[in-house]
Amino acid sequence: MKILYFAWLRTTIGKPLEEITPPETVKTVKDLLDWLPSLGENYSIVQEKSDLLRIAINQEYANLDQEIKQGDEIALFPPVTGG
Amino acid sequence: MKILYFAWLRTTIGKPLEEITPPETVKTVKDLLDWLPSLGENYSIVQEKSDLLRIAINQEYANLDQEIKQGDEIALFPPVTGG
Amino acid sequence: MIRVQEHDFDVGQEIKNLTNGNHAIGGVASFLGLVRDIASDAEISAMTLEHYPGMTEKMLTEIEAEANRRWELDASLIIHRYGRMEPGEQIVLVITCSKHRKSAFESCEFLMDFLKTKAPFWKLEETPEGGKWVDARDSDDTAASRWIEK
Amino acid sequence: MIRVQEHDFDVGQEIKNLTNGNHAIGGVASFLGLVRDIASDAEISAMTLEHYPGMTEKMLTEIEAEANRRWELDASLIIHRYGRMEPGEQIVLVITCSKHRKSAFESCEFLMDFLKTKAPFWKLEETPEGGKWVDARDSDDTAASRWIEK
Repeated sequence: MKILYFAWLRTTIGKPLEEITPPETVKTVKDLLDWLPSLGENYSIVQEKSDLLRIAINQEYANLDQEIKQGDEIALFPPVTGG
Repeated sequence: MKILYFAWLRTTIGKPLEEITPPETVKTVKDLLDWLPSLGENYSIVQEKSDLLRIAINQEYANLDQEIKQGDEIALFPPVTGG
Repeated sequence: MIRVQEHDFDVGQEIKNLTNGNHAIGGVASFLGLVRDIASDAEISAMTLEHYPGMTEKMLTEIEAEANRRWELDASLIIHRYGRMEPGEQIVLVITCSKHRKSAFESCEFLMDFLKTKAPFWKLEETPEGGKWVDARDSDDTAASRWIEK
Repeated sequence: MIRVQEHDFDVGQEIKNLTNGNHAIGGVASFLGLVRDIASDAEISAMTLEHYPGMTEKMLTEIEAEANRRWELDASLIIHRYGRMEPGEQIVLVITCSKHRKSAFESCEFLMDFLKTKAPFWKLEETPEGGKWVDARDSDDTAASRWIEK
């Protein structure tokens, strides 16, 4: 499963994207966010800044209870500030 | 007193502007509009189309009861349609 | 700034002139009016815009001053043409520059609404049946009325 | 039409391309966003716009389709740049063309409001204290919320 990070999530976690293989118990976006901090200290930001976290699955905005599956492109990023 | 006509008021009355000398009893815009038809048949349009008549005194919009005086520049025209 | 002119204008150049060097400007709203080839009930081959020289400039100056009183603008411009124009030609341009987009958008709409109801211009359309003076639209009065301060 | 690009654009030329030959268009509304040199609390020497390639195009396409569903538009265009830009540079351009000015204005504001809250762009400002990610503004959410269909 491919996961991408943008803006200060990218700089804090320290990479723009990676391949992850969460355990089978990770079924939803919320499960994924609970599991990510187990990958290392940098990842605790997804819990600390959960209010400012936006999620996309396959380039569409997603909710916490949305299901994720093998082959999905997941993206985590802060609220957008373009325009 | 100079009076200007625009759009279909100009084409109906047949001139873009003229000097007029209304009698002393003509004190307001309304008096002027009542008196104008005495100048000729073409001028009856200011009565017939009174709903569609806009008036300016010295290049500012004016009301029927506004006073007019010697040296004023009066203009009669239909509702504007620019832009 | 206001300009009443017979000749055409260059939208891109006008925006550049207005914003050039002012780095406080974050948003530029603009409206460009063009001659359409279809009126409510006839095909139009051209139109002639008559205006009231002197009063036109006076009204546009007043309208622009009012917009600058209501919104914090860094720059604004109104250009209105008169004379004969064919379909596709540019008639009017309003540009407003502000720190944020909300005031730029609002003041631009305000200027267009007031210009449509206050600036002394009259359109004579050339139709297959001959010249026809355009009637004022009630919707323009409605649009302008929403800006009346309560 | 939407374009996500690193290089600059020419507003006048884009308006011309969009309206060229279409004599049904009576009104062209546009919004141009520029880099300001002052943020809420610091002077800015430049900014870098990061984006999410793929999702950006997808979101802008969706937003534009939604505007065309809500308003009768003859043409529309969204251009958004990414990369490093200095104060005064052009960031974003939205143009909407319609028969009448009301739909042109409304759809242009709608596109900007939604782009501001949905398009995956993030601004990193270069300030005297170093790089600083710009916080999202509540006022942008408020602006976007007024378009929610009841």
